Amino acid sequence: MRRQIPLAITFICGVVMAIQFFIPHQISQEIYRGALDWQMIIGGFVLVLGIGSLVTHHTGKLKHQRVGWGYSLVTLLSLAVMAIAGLFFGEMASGKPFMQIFIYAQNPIQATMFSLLAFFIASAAYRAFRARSFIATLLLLAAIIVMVGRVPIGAKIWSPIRDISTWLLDYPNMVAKRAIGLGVGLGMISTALKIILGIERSYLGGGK
Amino acid sequence: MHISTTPGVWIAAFLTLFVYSFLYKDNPFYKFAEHLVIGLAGGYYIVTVWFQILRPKLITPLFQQGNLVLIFPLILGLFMWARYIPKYSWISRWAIAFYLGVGAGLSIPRSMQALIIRQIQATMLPVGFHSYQGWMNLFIIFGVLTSLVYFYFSAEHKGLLGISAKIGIWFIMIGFGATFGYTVMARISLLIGRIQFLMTDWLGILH
Amino acid sequence: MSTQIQSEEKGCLRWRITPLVVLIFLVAFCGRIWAQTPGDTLLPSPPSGVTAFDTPNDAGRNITINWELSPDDGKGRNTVMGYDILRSESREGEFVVVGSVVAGISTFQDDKVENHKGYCYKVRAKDHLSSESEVVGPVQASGEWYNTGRTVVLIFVVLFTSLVIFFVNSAKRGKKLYVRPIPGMDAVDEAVGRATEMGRPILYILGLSTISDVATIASLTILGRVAKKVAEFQSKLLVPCYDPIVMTVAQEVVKNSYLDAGRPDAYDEGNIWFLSRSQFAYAAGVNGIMLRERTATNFYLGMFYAESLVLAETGNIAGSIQIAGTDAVAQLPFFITSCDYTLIGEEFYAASAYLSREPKLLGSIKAQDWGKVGLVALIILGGFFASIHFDTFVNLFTVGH
Amino acid sequence: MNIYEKMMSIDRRILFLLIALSVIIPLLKPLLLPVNVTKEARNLYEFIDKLKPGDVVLLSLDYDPSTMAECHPMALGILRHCFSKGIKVIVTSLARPEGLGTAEMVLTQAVEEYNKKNGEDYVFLGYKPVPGAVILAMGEDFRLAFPADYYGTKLEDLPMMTDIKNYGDIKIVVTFAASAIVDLGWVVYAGGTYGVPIGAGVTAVMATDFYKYLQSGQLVGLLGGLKGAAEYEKLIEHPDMAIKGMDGQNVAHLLIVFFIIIGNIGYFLGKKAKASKGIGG
Repeated sequence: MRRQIPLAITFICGVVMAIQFFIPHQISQEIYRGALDWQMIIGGFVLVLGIGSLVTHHTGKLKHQRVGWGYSLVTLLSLAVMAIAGLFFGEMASGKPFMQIFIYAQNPIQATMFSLLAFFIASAAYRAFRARSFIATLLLLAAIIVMVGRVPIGAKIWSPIRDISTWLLDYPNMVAKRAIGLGVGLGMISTALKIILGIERSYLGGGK
Repeated sequence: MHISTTPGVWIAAFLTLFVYSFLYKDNPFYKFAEHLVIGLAGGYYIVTVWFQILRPKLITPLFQQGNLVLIFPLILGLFMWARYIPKYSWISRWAIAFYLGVGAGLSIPRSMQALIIRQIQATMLPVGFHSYQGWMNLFIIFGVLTSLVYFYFSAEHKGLLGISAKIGIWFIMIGFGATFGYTVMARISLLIGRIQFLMTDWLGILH
Repeated sequence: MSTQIQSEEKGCLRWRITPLVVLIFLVAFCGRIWAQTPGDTLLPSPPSGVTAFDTPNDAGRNITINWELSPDDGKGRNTVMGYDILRSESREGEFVVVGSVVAGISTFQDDKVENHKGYCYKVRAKDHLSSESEVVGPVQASGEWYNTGRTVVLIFVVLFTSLVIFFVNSAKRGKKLYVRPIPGMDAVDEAVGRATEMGRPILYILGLSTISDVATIASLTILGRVAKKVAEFQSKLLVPCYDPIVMTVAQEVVKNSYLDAGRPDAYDEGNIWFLSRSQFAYAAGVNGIMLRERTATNFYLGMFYAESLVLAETGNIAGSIQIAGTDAVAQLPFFITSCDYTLIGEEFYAASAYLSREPKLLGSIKAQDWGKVGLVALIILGGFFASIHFDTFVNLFTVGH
Repeated sequence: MNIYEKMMSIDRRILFLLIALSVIIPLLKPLLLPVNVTKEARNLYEFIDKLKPGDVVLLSLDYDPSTMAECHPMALGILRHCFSKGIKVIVTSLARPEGLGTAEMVLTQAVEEYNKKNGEDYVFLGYKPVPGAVILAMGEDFRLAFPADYYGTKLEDLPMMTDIKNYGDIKIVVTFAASAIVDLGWVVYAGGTYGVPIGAGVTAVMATDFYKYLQSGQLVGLLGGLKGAAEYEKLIEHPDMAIKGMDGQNVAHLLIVFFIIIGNIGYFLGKKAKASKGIGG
């Protein structure tokens, strides 16, 4: 009962959704949209589990006065403020508190975290691009050629570099992406089949 | 030089500097910004789920428009909450099984079409020995085949198999190097965007 | 001399012909203009060969109308500016314009029709006057139960499914299946061992996708095996999650692994918690964990986006051993440069089966390999046929909309 | 730790600082590093430069806040070029409703710089859904697609629009976009059906997809990403955000390559030194 029915549900839903792809009929479109909506609704309910876990994690830190409990207070307060501002004070309309907090606090931090990539791509390149082996040299040379080829000054230094970097992007890069994609496709389908056929059942977790 | 007077811009600027302080080392300013954004993102998650999913896709259609089919996802959603009751937490597996089954079922034909059929068709190219494109098509087919051999698991990579797998990894590494180099410009422009915010909107140096 | 005379004669012969030709041309040319100029009451000739049929391979409520261009469109008097498409419930009924197209286009899809109801159509060619084709129909729209354009996908899916079932069953019957050692796998065991020696926690990131993403499920199976080792070595496992459902499943998987390792008491659900559902808030949080908890080993297994390098580079700053595995081709270059070991695409999918050593899971890897052999054969065959310009073979693989 | 090991493990914070400086300095004091102008950018510039004062062009700002970083400098460059030559401009924004805000922002910035008057020097028609239908309708008559402009004034009451009926009365359409509206929308419908010349300013990622339209002549010219905007700023001799940004890109890229080279020199010399010490030792 605790394992057979979930396996049956996975099997039925899996087969139905796989077949749905081949049926253009109206009913099949409705099943497709319905399944996605149901997934979203379940995702909505599971929000409670997620936020619940976040809150218990940080209240735990507060209660035991573990190191850094002050920061947990920051998280809990900002969570409450943002949720209340959004749910009760003018929803997501622009100019309302929720959007103001988003534009002037949440978004700047996220955009700045994203911009850290400019620094990290430099330090990763400096550390990793060492001609230790032949393939490491290939990686290094291709990266340098394309990097220099994309900026105007590169063409000033050595004019054919632009064409070489375009060639590298059009051929070897496309070949690598396509071969890996084929492998991923086979791996993905075989894993999906294992789930639907119940061969892979670790997601059911422990217990009877 | 006219420094901004809107408090919001000052907050945004300080938070930006707090995050950049992480590059020097982990410090209280970064910890504050980190915990703040996790809290705000949590609140944002609650509000967006309510206004974009639960209300328009469940509450209104089910309770106001009487679309009774939606009782099933409602039940499956409640099954997920059963995790809080240890004795019945196994019932949550039903909802997970549904979510999983739909995902796995959807992915099979779509990845077969997009990742496999379209790609092998695009690799069936006319090979010619008297035109640049003819040679390039040969180069593409050769590259895809050798790279595929690199992912062959059923035999040791020795002999002919070993050589073609080695050539395959060459293609893959050149491809990765090219992608890396191509992305640098996009990442640098992210930094330019933030610096321009600090120098124009906040300090008003530029304009 | 004679050649010269001949050329002379030919010359004058040619000389006499040319004015004649010019004359004929002039008469024809004026005739055409003359025919057009006085108050052009001539109607554009109507389009012909009108056909209407239910649009195939769709959910119905759509009828396609084709016709041959009017002889005065693009050629002839070339006056036609466009076409109107008219519809009515019956052949004699009142016709209404449902759509119009510019000159040169000879097809139209009417998507404002009910299923299983008869409709008649006619097409009107128009310049400043207009003339209509004969009526065609009634025709009914309906939804089809099978999309013929996707047959090739069906064949591939059925073939590959039977391959997987065959190899899994033969593995169940105890047939020995050889799978070459994958370097990244023993790196997993070493990394866990290292963490226990140093007495520092292990960080496991399941990727930024939902449970319905197959990469997340493959990562969960690997988590199960890593958690079993962690339980045996009594080290600490941290799993900050991006998606609440993935979090609940991860808790189940890890609890089960501690059970299998015979140490159910050591399982602490607090170590598997929800961090954030937004990409860069999640990255900020994980960065903090890596630096403050001084994790010895970081696993990045699953679906990743641009934040991959933020995590991996911070892990590098913290001095941890890092093992990554993803099918996100765009992020592989960044994992390759900043992690100690990276499972590339299919290696990541093979990892869960490989680590389990369970025969039936190894069977699926064999099926994948046979699939690859098939694809290689198809590409070579396709290349050959394309080279001799026999395109029907390549077109076999075209998939309908 | 000898010199070679030092070269191989420079503290990342120094590298971070240099990357930051390589972006900040050009913004304060543009280095005006050489920007080589591509053929496709020059063609677009020359086409507009040959236009006479009073000619009318249609600029369609089909992007939104997410791709503003790349498209905004391009749109601003061409707006400045048109206004400086007294060319009249009709502006539309057909991608998404959110694009209206960014479109109006860049238009007002250029209008204030050249103090142009609404209705006489420029008209802002705004957004209408279903870009394909709107592009086709404007081929028949602008009023069919936009009876009134964005601010609600009827087209008849705008002096500039009196003798403008459709694409026949405008010299070129330039679209700024990050999506397929460039080829499926403008090139096919406006260019193909009505034969009006089309120019485009697209994000760097998309640029490669549109080269084929340059060869076939369906596109008069093309600007690609921040680099394209910098080229146009150079052509109109008005260095601004794009050129300063490109300076930063140039320096940052060269800095990264420089560090890679140092790391490798340290690696090779270090290996050689260790090898020779091994023999000597």
